[in-house]
This record gives sequence, structure tokens and C-alpha cells, in this order.
Amino acid sequence: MGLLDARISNRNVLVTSVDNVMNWARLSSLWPMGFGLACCAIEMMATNASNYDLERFGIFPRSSPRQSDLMIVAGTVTMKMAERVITLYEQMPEPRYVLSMGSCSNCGGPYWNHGYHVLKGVDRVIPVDVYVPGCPPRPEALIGGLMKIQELIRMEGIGLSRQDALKKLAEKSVDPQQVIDQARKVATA
Amino acid sequence: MEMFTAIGLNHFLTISTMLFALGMFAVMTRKNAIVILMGVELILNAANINFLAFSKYNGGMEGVMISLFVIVLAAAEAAVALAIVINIFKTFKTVDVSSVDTMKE
Amino acid sequence: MDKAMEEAGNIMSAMVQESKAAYDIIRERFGEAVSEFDANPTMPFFEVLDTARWVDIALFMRDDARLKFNCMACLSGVDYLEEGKLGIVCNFESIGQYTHRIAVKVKCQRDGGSIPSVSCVWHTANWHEREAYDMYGMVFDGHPDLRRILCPEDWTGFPLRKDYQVQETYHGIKVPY
Amino acid sequence: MDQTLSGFGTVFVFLALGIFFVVAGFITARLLRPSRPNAEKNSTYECGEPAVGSAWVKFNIRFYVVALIFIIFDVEVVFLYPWATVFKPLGSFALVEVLIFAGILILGLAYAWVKGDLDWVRPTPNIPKMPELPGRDSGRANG
Amino acid sequence: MSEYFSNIKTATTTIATGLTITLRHFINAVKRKGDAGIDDADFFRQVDGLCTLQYPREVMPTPANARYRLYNNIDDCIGCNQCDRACPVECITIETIKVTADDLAICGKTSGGQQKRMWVPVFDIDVAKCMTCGICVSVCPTECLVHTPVADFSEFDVRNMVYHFGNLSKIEAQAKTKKLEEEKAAKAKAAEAAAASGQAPVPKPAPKPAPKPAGDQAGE
Amino acid sequence: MNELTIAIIFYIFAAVTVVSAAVVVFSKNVIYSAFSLLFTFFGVAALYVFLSADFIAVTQIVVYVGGILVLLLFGVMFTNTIMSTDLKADVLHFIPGVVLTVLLIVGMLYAFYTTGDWMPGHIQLSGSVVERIGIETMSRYMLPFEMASILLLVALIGAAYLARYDKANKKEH
Amino acid sequence: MSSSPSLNTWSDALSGFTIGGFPLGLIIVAAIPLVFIALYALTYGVYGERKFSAFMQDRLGPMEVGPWGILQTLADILKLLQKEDIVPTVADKFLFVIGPLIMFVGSFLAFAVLPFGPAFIGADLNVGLFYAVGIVALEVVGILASGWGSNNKWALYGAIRSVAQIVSYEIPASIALLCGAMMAGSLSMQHFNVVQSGPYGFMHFFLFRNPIAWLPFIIYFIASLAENNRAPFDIPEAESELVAGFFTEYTGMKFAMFFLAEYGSMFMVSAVLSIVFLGGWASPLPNIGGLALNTMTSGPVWGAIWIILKGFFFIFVQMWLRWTLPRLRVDQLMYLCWKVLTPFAFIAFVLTAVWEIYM
Amino acid sequence: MQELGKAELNSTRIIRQDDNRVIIEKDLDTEYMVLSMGPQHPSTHGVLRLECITDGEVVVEAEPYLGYLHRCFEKYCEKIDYPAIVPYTDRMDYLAGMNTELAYCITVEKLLDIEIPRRVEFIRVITAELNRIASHLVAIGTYGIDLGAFTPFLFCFRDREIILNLLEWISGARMLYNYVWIGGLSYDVPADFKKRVDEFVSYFKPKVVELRELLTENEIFVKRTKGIGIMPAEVAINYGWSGPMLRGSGVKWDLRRNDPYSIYPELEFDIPVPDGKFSDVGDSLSRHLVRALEIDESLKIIEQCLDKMPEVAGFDPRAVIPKRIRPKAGEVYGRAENPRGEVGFYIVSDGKSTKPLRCKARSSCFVNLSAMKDLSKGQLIPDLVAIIGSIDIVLGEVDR
Ligand code: SF4
Ligand code: SF4
Ligand code: SF4
Repeated sequence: MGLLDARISNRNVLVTSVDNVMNWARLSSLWPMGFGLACCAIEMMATNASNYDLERFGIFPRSSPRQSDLMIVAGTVTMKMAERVITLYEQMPEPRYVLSMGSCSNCGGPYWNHGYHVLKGVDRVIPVDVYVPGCPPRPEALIGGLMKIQELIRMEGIGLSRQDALKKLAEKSVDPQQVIDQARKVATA
Repeated sequence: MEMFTAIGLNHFLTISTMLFALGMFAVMTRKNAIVILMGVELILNAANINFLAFSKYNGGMEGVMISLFVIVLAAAEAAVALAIVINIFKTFKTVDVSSVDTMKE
Repeated sequence: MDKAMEEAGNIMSAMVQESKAAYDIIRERFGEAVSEFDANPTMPFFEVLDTARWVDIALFMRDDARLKFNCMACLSGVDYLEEGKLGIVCNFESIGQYTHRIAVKVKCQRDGGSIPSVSCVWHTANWHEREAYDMYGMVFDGHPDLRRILCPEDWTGFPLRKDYQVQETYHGIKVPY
Repeated sequence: MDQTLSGFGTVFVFLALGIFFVVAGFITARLLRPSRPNAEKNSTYECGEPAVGSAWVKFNIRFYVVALIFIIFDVEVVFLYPWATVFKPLGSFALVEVLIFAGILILGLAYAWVKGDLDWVRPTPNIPKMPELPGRDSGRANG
Repeated sequence: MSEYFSNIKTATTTIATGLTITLRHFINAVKRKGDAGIDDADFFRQVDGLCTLQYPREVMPTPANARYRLYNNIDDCIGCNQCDRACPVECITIETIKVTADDLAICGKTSGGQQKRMWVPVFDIDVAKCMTCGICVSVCPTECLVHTPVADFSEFDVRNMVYHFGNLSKIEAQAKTKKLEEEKAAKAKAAEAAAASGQAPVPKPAPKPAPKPAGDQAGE
Repeated sequence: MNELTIAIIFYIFAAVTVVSAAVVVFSKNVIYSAFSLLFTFFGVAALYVFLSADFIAVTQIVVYVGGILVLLLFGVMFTNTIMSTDLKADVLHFIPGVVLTVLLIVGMLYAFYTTGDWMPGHIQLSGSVVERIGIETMSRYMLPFEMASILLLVALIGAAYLARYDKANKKEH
Repeated sequence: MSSSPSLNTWSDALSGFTIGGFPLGLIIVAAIPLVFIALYALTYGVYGERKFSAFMQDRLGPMEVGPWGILQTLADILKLLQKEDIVPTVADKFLFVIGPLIMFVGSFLAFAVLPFGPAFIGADLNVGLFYAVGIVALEVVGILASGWGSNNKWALYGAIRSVAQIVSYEIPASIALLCGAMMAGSLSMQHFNVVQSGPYGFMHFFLFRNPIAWLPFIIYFIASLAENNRAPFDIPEAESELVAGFFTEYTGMKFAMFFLAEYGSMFMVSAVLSIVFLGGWASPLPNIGGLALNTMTSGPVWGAIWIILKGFFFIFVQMWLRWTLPRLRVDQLMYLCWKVLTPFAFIAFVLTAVWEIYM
Repeated sequence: MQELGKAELNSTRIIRQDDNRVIIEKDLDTEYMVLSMGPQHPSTHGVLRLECITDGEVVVEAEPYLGYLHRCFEKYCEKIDYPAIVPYTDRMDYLAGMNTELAYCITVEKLLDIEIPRRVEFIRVITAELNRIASHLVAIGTYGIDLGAFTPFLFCFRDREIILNLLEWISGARMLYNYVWIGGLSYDVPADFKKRVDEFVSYFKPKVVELRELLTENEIFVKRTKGIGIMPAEVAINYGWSGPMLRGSGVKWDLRRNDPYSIYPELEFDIPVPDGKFSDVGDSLSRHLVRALEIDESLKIIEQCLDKMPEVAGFDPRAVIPKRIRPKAGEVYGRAENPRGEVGFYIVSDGKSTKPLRCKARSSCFVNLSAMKDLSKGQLIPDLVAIIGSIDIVLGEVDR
């Protein structure tokens, strides 16, 4: 039974500072599993490559799920692949995060209506933390998504579930409608 | 107390005896050829401890030199013996010495 | 359609003429086993009527010195729903020998129909036939390894048939959106 | 007390510290980390597929031959090291002696070389052939 | 034997070549390429050196026609439904209410000066599904549906990615529907009355609220 | 104080040696036997240090751990399969083995402890053991030294031949 | 036993304060800084690798974790501490756990004989060099234990490959080092440094003093790459073939142990290389006339700086190679070892012996 | 139950059961191991799975399993309009979207029988060749990774990034362009386009040389790939190989020459085939070389196109795009030379609907990969990786 499993009711200064250190470590060293499915994977590779260089954030891909913290589901998950994705996800040690990259893994994307063999969203089989939209998402978008994951981790803590963290985040984050309004402003500007 | 704290020749001899006995036991009772080989290695180690112990407490180089040659021997022995074991295994599909000697090719 | 055929019969492009020449050789050898030549300007083809001779025709096409269709460029399954048939369309060409190209159609019954496999003539037919089987469900007789190739082994139905209904769940995962 | 020990005493301390370090690391990790095992998590990794069979199979004999040649030369090196510390005063005679010693073993290397034990035998790969005609049951091999 | 040595030689030289190349790059690492976008005239000014762009801090400008997040300027949308029908992914959902005659002025005109005849209470784009193919944009007659260069908009919840661009709230929409119904009823009544009175009213055009002609003339 | 420390370290290594040797012998799993041999060899190397034979100690590590143990492990891995045969090694002639072993231990220990004058006294070797070994091999032990090389050569040739030769297949490969 | 009485190891220097003959407590005191140097070398090896590789690849490398990313490794280790520990059901629990331990201890033990300065060495064994060569054996067993214990096919492939590779390359490596030992006439690590230091700086280094020394130098360097599973010899953990080699199944702290062990041995071989052929802590700067550069740059502190610099230089070269070259195949690896390096090592051995005796 | 293989000297049999699991029956000498390589494996380039039956390090047989990325492209074609299929063709071969689009569009154009403006053709060829370079860069880069060289990969991606920038500039998207439309293009090129592409060509030329020195000429690389996975020309044709794979086997066959489309007949370029000096004809190295040399050829083509491209004032690339694309009834098989080989579309139109009745995509990788099983026999695992890498598969295209 480790500390990260513990349920702590009173969160004093000590706990929070331990939290901060541990969260900092986790968010600074997110090792994704080198795992590409489709076109998005190429953009993921491009993000890893020199021009965007994910290693700046301490993100560098490991090929074994055992040593990775983050699963970037980059591409179309098909029915045949779904079970493998579950297995691979399960084989990652906790704490683990899932980033769904691209329309396909968000919700089936371009293949959602007639794609009989396409899983309509990877969140049907594994819990997803952050959804990155785009088809394929630009490297910038992927980096943005990873920063969102870092934001999420920052909110986590000993004895806090992921849901709590999300709630905490939701309190801080903006309403999606505002995003649109903002977009409107950007577009009109 | 003195007997336990002042490490002397007898301590080493005792250990070497134990190793030797364990090695003997393995050689005598185990059926797996590889474990028998391990037993032989234990015996050689026990012998080496004795050589070195006597060498130290007698102050000559003989023990050291002989133990060196024993190690050479052990290496050669291990190489050849394991090659034989592997060959036995290839032929009889087992490393069980008790069944090997009753088997014919 | 008819008009187009007529036109094509009158003025055939060089490519179609080449195909026609190749067809004539086959026709000469196999007679009624093959249908009339369809001088489709974009893809001239003929149909194999006697499917049992399909492998022979294929072998002849590959090995005859005048044809040398050594490359099967494509093999597509097709569902002829109205005719109640399934079929394959193969595109052939001759690499390095001639410039002629031709397409061949082979059809079989929609239910329980089978087509002889030509994977013993062209390696490439092997996977293409598996794919056609996977998508349409026609059986290729004599195929060495006729398994589904794209869909999972335990997938139900043949997705590209016109009347395909997608299954509700697969291994407990919901399939439709 | 024996002087040798003081040198090796440090080695012992390193040993103890090394073990301590590892164990401390493990214990800290144990205190920190979550532990939520499940069957799937504990299954063997094989690229996402369920593993077929155990990995504990007999391995190729070639590796054994490598270890074999290694051990022989290892022992040789054991003799050469003490010699290296004193060969200058001992002079030509010792050199000749050692050259004979090494030469004999190099003979062994040469033997292994000639016999192909040093070659990592690569099987002759299959060069694809044209498909075989029907009628024979050999579709498998080529298909 | 000569092969043995020539092997060693080629290996050494080619490895040395490779090492020089990487070393050159290592030394060049003092230079940086900068964030010139492809639009900039000096895009190729710096060809060696680090090419990493530290994204959240430095951004390379995207070209003007970059197709990322969709944005609908609903003020210009005439609710013609073209985009919905053209979208291969079917990720646009449009519901329209015909504008009643007295509302035409309120509803206003597009920036192109075209009178809008539809309320668009629901204009949802599921950007999670969208594949940014740009087909919808290319068919939009008023050019109100545009791709913005904003690419980075990830979410914690995929449902947040359905963007609602509609220009009416639910209540308003209900009100407008009611109004339309009333107007229709009124018209029907008027028509009835007219029929009863024997006057042939101007026949109402297509009942479907799809101003197709408008779409076609600007849509190519 | 320091005597005690040394004694403790000695006992630690002695215990490691003997216990792991016991595991080697009594373990049902050949792989465990092989791996605990590592600790035995290591412990014995430590004991060699106590016997001032530092060179031999390192040699022990180099040859036994790096060579023989690896060879043994390879042997185990080649000849055993979890899948078909089990890795358990059966015990043969158990009773006579125990009897003989006990007799052996008792007899030897008796001999050691009753013979009072094993130790003529602490005679320290002068100079470095390594250099002494170097000199001795070149002079007094010249012949065994050269013989060792021949022995090794023969062992190499023989073992390589055996490993290569497949009797069932009647061919070298 | 100290074979070089003129030298004081640090522990010897402190031994005056002990009450008994056996300064265990002080050895610990002496060892701790070494441990920290070792750990420092390990962690900054990792960071350095990332940065160097990044620069060679036109990238920036770690940037966001601490200024210029210098806290990256710390974050990695801290993170690995928090990771769940997975022991696969089918794995052999005992071997699975013992593997990383043996591995780490093996690479750590080697640091005991590295001299970091004239009086700054853990243990100046008179068999120091031999010890440094031999202790690798522990790693071999650790690798086998973890590979077999994982009961994973990739891991087993990785382990067996790795072991075959390490044991094979130990032969040319040890013969190459033997050449160094012949030049120095001793196996004591300190002795190497002493005989290579002098007023003429680098002129005293074996590499420059002896016309044949470059051959064993290169042979040892290549062999050490292979012993550390460094590219182009990284076939045991070849990502594109074997996923992650023998540590495929390891998570969290256990994986960290492998990680640290790998970088530890990297520093270790680099240090050995510089000690045996490049004078270790001896300053390479010569005294030129009145400009006593050498004298100025000698001493305990400078010694540590020099050896760390030299070590890091070779680590840099290792990385440089790694990020330049493709990987060899296993048969090519064996070819290189047995048919190129070993014969050349023997040639070097004979030449060195002849040179040393007759020149 | 099928028997897959036998060990030589005893009764070991590898059996594929009816439920398609492979089991090993009784083994005595060295054991066969069933090793599943993929779907998540660094060197299967996506989600290919190879079920290798290995004897030690030797692969007895490797059976490819596909379909992990089967995205129902052909189903989609029957459900959506002709122009809407274009973005889906992008997603088929996502590394060479332009080329696949082009293949699809010329196929439909054949069916529609329309004349394309010359400027459009030039732009199409330039973008397609740019995309070919980008695609080959990925192929070469990932091949480097497969063989353990990481740096060339990053260099390739660095340069590819510039091509992506160029193409994004033209089309608005980085990878999946939807730029080539049936009968035209979605936009005209930007004003500076010629200049920028010219700059790119002069920037890129030294980089190609650098790449060659770093990777292709490296002795280790050569030793790793030379003589591995030899495919004789005749069998390659029989396997239906195309593109660099076929040319690697020494067959001078390039659809841009042998079944010319667009303006390729007007352009001068070589078709590189290995001469057997640097590599053995038909081996992995040849295939790699062909790709590397094709980059040069593509640059040549681009330069020529830039020279010849007509400038038309007020040019509208959408001018000849039919309002409603509804081809007359007919069948067509059209194809183009993609970076990975021949990509063909077999389209059946019934003349009534705006959707094809049947659209089959003939995928180059699918066909190229089908030889994998044959090529893999008796290879070492590292060689297997080298062979897969040299086939340069894009799973999106294999599985469609
Ligand atoms: S989201 Fe788009 S780019 Fe990503 S995998 Fe799906 S289709 Fe490809
Ligand atoms: S960009 Fe394409 S997918 Fe997205 S809404 Fe428009 S038409 Fe649909
Ligand atoms: S096509 Fe344009 S105007 Fe018509 S509904 Fe869509 S966004 Fe509105």
C-alpha cells in the first residue's frame, strides 16, 4: 500500500508540498508509449522530431508500456485493435494517463458513421484524460494537449482521485462557450 | 568468544568442509547432471579455500598457485562437462543421469 | 451504354485495340469459355463464363509468349446485387514484355458461390483473394489459406456486400456510433 | 589486522552501500507508489497480443559456444595479468614463455575460427520463388 | 584477406564521415533557425543550426489558409444547409426556422448584403469529428463558415468539442417557432380566406427552407 | 572492536556462502540452484580476501562468476524447458547421501579441531601477491603454466567439438 | 595491503583517527563522497546524453524542467519512484527482483577502485585493474537473472544477446587493458596515474609515450562500447527489434536501477580508459619553461576535475557514436569481436610486450 | 488444423488450429517460439503484426496479420459523393496524400473524360513530387531507426517539415490535404510559390548528400542491408510489386513512364534501378537506394516543372470542376505512381448516382507486403526488421 493509494482526509501543508514535488516530477517526466496507429502517429512523430521536440518537456517515448506513463492514442482505433489497446493500457503502471489524439480516437472522427470496423472513440474502452482535436492535430495541438495533461497532474494529489482533480480543474477552467466567443473575437479581429 | 572473533584457520576449514560436504551431497544424490556439475564446482571451491587457508597460515606461495591451477581446471572441466551434458541432452532428451545410464542410443 | 459500346466498336483507342488483340488470342484458345470482348474505353475487359477453366485461362495468360500477363495489378471483388452474383475483376498487364492490358471478370453465385483461386498463378492473388473473401464472402477454391485478412476472424457478415448490416457489438464493445 | 582487508573493506562498504541504495530505493518506492494489480496488468507484454507460450525455451546452442570460447580466454587472461606486472624485470625468457602460452591458445582461436565456431551461423534465407502449379500440395510453402 | 582489411578501412572511413556530420551539427547548435513562417520572405535564411521552436513560447505563424478549427460567423449564415449536406463526415448539425416576415429586419443581412431568411437556432459543429477537409467551407455561399488557424484547443471532456454557433437560445427558438407557426396559421387562414373569397393567392414557394438558388449562384 | 567488525563481516560472508551453497544443493529448481551459485562464488571470493589472496578472489569472480556460472546458466537454459519437462531436479540415493555427508562433516571437523598444531604461525608474504604469482608462474610453475595452456586448448577443442556435434543428427553443424 | 606505500588513499589518510586498525567508519565517510560523485555522474550522464544528442540532431533537448532542463533527470527518478511496480504473473518473482539489484550493485562496485585524485580513491587495490575488468561479471549474471526472470520473449532475447556480447567483448577488452598494465607494470589504479603524471603533461600518457598504445586504446574503447550495450552495439536493447531488451518488463524503480547501472558503467569504462591510457587524474598540461602549467593544475581537486573531464569526454564520444551510427547485427558483432578485435588485441599485446622489453 | 513446419530432427510440429491459434506440439531439440511482433512494436511501422515462429534468433516463418487499421475506405466510397472521397484517399496513404489524391482524381477524370488545364497539371505534379520526397524521407528516416540510427530520422523529419510547411501553405493542411480535386485544385498556389520551392530545392540538395553520407554510405548500414531479403525480378512481378520495391529488384518500371499520366511525358527524369555494384539486386539495400535516388529525380522534376509552369493571370483552378460529379455508367481502373508503388482505383459508376457503385483501392503496400511471409523465412530477427523497413509500409494503405 503506497502513499499514492492512500486516502488522506486532512491535507496540511506537508501533504500539499509533498504533492507538489511529486506532481512536478510526474508532469516533468511524462514518458509516452511509442505507439502509433494511423496518420496521427505521423504527426506525433513529427512532434517528437527536431522541429517541435517533445523532449523539451521531458517527454520521450519508450517502446515498452511498462516504462511509460502516458499513452497517446494517435490514430484510428479499430475493433481489431481495441482489445490490444486495452491490454497495452492495462500493462502500463499507474499513475498513467491517456491522451486521445485526433478525431478518430476522440469519437471515430471521419469514420464515425459508416466505419463498421472503427471504434467510435477510444474512451469506450479506456479512460481518456485529454482529447486533442484535429485530423491530424497539428504538433502544436499535441503539445497543447500534453500541457493540459500536465495541468491535470498539477491538480492531483495524495488521496485525490482523478475525478477530484478534474473537478478542481473545471473550477479553474473556462466555460467552453467562452472559448467559442473568444474564437469569434479572434476570427473577427 | 575469542574462538569466534579471532578468525583463524579452523573457521576457513569448517566452511570449506561444509561446502565440500554439500558438494558431495549434490554429486551423490541429485539426478540432474547440471546440478551434479554445480556440486563439483562447490567441491573445487572448498578445496581452494583449504589451499589458500593453508597457504596463508603457512606462508607459502604453493597454495595460491595451486588454487590458481584449480580454477583453470574448473573452467576446463565446466566447459567440457557442460558440452557433454548438452550432447547427452541432445541425444537422450534428458539430463537425468539415472535414466541416461539405462538408455541406449 | 449501348451507344458507348457502339462507338467504342468503331473507333477503339490504341490501348483498347491492344487489349482486343490479346483477347483474340485468348478467345482463340478457349472459345466459348470466355465472353465477348467489352471494348470499354476506360477499362476493356472480358468475362470468364466457364469459371472452372479460370485457372487454365489464367495460366495461359501468364505463360503464353504472346500474352505474358505476368503481373496482376489488381483484383477487386464486386457485389452484383441485381444479378444475384458476386464477382471479381482482375486487371492484368505485362511488365517488361508488352504494353497491353486487359481486365477479366469472373462471377459466381451470391450464396455459396465459389471461384477457383489463381493464387497458384500469381502470388499476389493470394492476399487479394483473401481480401475479396473477407469483404464479400465468395469462396476461392484451392486457395491455400483462405482466412479473413482485414476483419477479425470472428467478425460476422461480409462488410462490402450491399446488404450488409453492421453487428451491434463485437467482444462486448459497441460497434455503431 | 590484515592490510588487504582495508582495501577490500572499501569494496565491502561499496557493496553494502550499493545494496543499501537499491533497497532504500525500493522501499521508498514501495512507500510511494500505488499498487493496483490486476490480471491483465500482470500479463506478459508481447506487443499487445496475448503471449503464446512461455519464454522459457531452450536457447540456441551458438550462445553456448561463445561462452565456451570466452571462458577459455578468460582463464588465459588470468595468467597474463600477474605476468604483466613483472615481465619487465623477467625479460625475454618470460616473454617467450608467455608467447608460447598465448600462442597455444591462439591456436585454439584459430581452430574455432577455421571450424566456423566464431561464425554466427546464419541460415540461408529463403529466396522467393514463382508460385507452383496446382495439383501439388505445396501451396503452403509458397503461398 | 584483402577484403578483410578493406572492410575495416571502409568501415573506418564511413564511420568517420558520419561522425564529422554529427559533429558539424553539434557545433552548429549555437545557431537557431528562428520562427520564420513560410510566408516570410526569409524563410530559408538560416539553414543550419537548431530548428526547434519552443512552441508555447515561440510560434511559427500558420499560413493564411490553414484549415484548423472551424468557426462560423453566424451573423453571416443564411442557414442554407449546404455545408451540412456537403460534409462527408456529417459533423454539422443545422436546424433552421424560417424567419417571419416581420422579423426579417431583425434578422438582418449578411455582410455581403444578402437578406437572411432563416433563424439558425442550432448550428453545431462537432469539431471532435471534423476532419478539417474544408469541403463545407468551399460550398458555403456566404463564406461565413471558415477554418481558423487555431489548432490547439484540447479538452478534458470530448463533449465540450461540440461547438454551438446557433444564434438563438432555446427559449428564443421556441418563441420563433411559435411565431412561425402563428404566421403560417395566419397565412393559411388568409389563404383559406382568399380561397374562400375566390382570390388566388401567390403560391407559396417550396415549403422546404432551403434557398437553393442562393447556394448555387455563389457556391462553385 | 575492529576484530569484532571483521568477524562479523566474515560471518556474513561465511553464512552467505554456506546458505547459498545449501540452496544450490537442495533447491528443487535448477535455475535457482544456478543463481544461488552466484552468491556462493561471491562469498567464497570474499573468503579468499580474508585469506589475503586478493588476486585469487578477483580471479574467482572473473572466472567463476563471469565464466563458469554463465556457462552453467546457459547449460540450464538449453537443457531445460518449462514447457515439456519440469525444472525440478529429482533426488537420488537420498539416504546414503545424507549418511555419507554427515560422516564426512563429522570426520573432517573432528580432524581439524583435534589437530592442534595446524598453524605454525602467521607468516606474512612479502610483496604483492600478484607479482609473486607472476614470478612464480614464470619460474617454478613454468611447466604447469604451459600445461595449463595445453589443457585449455584441449578443453576448447573438445568442448567446441562436442557442442557442435549432434549425435542424434550424426553431423556437425 | 597497499602496494604503493608512497601514496595515501583517502581512507589511509584518515586511518590515523581510527582507534583500531580497521577504519570501517572512516571508510564509509570516505566512500560517501565517491558515492555522490558516482550518482552525480550517473544522473548527469543521462542529462548530458539528452542534451548532446539533441544538439547533434538540431534539437534543443530538455528545456522546461528547470533552467535548460537540468532538473530533468531528477524529475525522472522521482517519477520512477512513484510508478507502480508490476511483477508479471508468469515471471519468476525472485529472479525478477534480484536482477536489477545485482546489476546495479555490479556497476556500483566498480566505482570503488576509481581514483579521483592522488589521495582520493575508494580502495587502491593492488589488483585494481583486474578487479575493474572482472566486476562486469556481476552485471552479466544480473542481466541473465532479469531476462530469464521476466519470462518475456523480448527480455530473454535481450538478455541472452547481451550476455553473449558482454562475455565476448571482455576478451579483447581485458587484453587491451593488459597492454596498459604491461606499460605501467602494475595493476594498481593509482599506479597508472602516478607513472603517467609528470612535468610534461600529456607527454607522459601512455597513449603518447608508446607508439603502439593507440591500438589497445581503440580496441578497449570499442569493446567497452559493446560491454555497455552502447550503440552501435546496442543490440540487446535494440528498440526497433526487441522493444526494450532485457528490461522490457521492468517498471518504476527497478527500471531506474537498470538505467542508472547503464550510465554508471558508461562512466566507469570511460574513467578506466582515461586512467589506463590517458593518465587519469594527471594533468595533461605540460610545464613550458617557466610556465608551470602542469604543477598548477595538479593536486587533489584538479585531479578529480581532470578525471571527470576525461571521463566525460569519452562519454561524449560514446554518445557521439551512438547518435551517428546504425546498429550492428548479432553476427557482425561476433565477427567484429572474435575476428577483428581479438586478433588485433593479441597483436597489440605482443607488440607492447616487445616494445616494453626491448625499447 | 494445419501444419506449419517441422523441426528437422524430431517430431516437433507447429500447428495452426482451427481457431487460428498457433500451438507447438512436442518439441525436443531447440524449441520453436511463437513471437508476436506487433501490433505495438517500434519497427512494424504502425499496427502490423507479424507472428514469427522462431528457432532461437532465426525466423522460421513470419505470418503478417493485417487489419488493425482497417478503416472501411471502400465502404465509405459507396456512401459518399465522388468529391468527398478525396479526403478519405488522403487518409489511405497518409504519408503521400497528394499522390493518392492525384491517383484518385485522375481515375475519376478518366471516367468523366474531362480536360485539365495545364497549370493545374503542373501544380499537381509539383505537389505530388514534393509529397513523394516527404514520403521517401519518412521511409528512409524510419528505416534508419529500424537499423538503429536515430539521427538520420530526425534529419529527415526536419526537412520533411519544410515540405509540409510548403504544402500547408498551398493547401491549408500539413498532411491530409484535400488539395487535388476532381477536375482541378482547391486553390491556386500562393504568389511566392515558385520562388519558395526553388529555394527549397537549393536548400535540400546538400541535405540529400549529407543524408547519403550519414546513412546510405555508412558501412554498418550497408552491411546490415546488403543481401538481405533478396527478391528476384520475376517473382517480384508475380507478386505484383510496384514502385521502388519492383525497381529495387531491377525492373525498370515506373508508371510515370510506362503508363504516363498528367504531364510526366513532357518531363525528363531517370528511373533509378540498382546496377548490382553497390548492392545486390533485389535486396533491402537496393530498395533503399532506389528511394534515395528517387529523391534526386523528384527534385529534377520539380525544377523542370517550375521552369515550365505557365503563369495564367486570374487563374481559377476550380474552373473545370463539374458542378455535380455524376459520371456516366462505366468502369475504370486508373492508377498513379505513388512513393510506395502503384496505387490504383477501380471504380464502377452506374451513371445515376453521385456515389460510386464500387470503388476498390489497389494499395501498393498491401501487395508489397504480401511477399513478407516468403521473404521472412530463414532470416534473423534483425534482418526481419530490415526487410519490413525496406518494404516501407503505410498501414493506412495496407488496411484501408
Ligand atoms: S484523426 Fe484524422 S489524421 Fe488522425 S488518425 Fe483519424 S483520420 Fe487520421
Ligand atoms: S471540414 Fe470537412 S469534416 Fe469538417 S465540417 Fe467541414 S466538411 Fe465536415
Ligand atoms: S453553408 Fe454557410 S451559409 Fe449555408 S448553412 Fe452552412 S454556414 Fe450557413
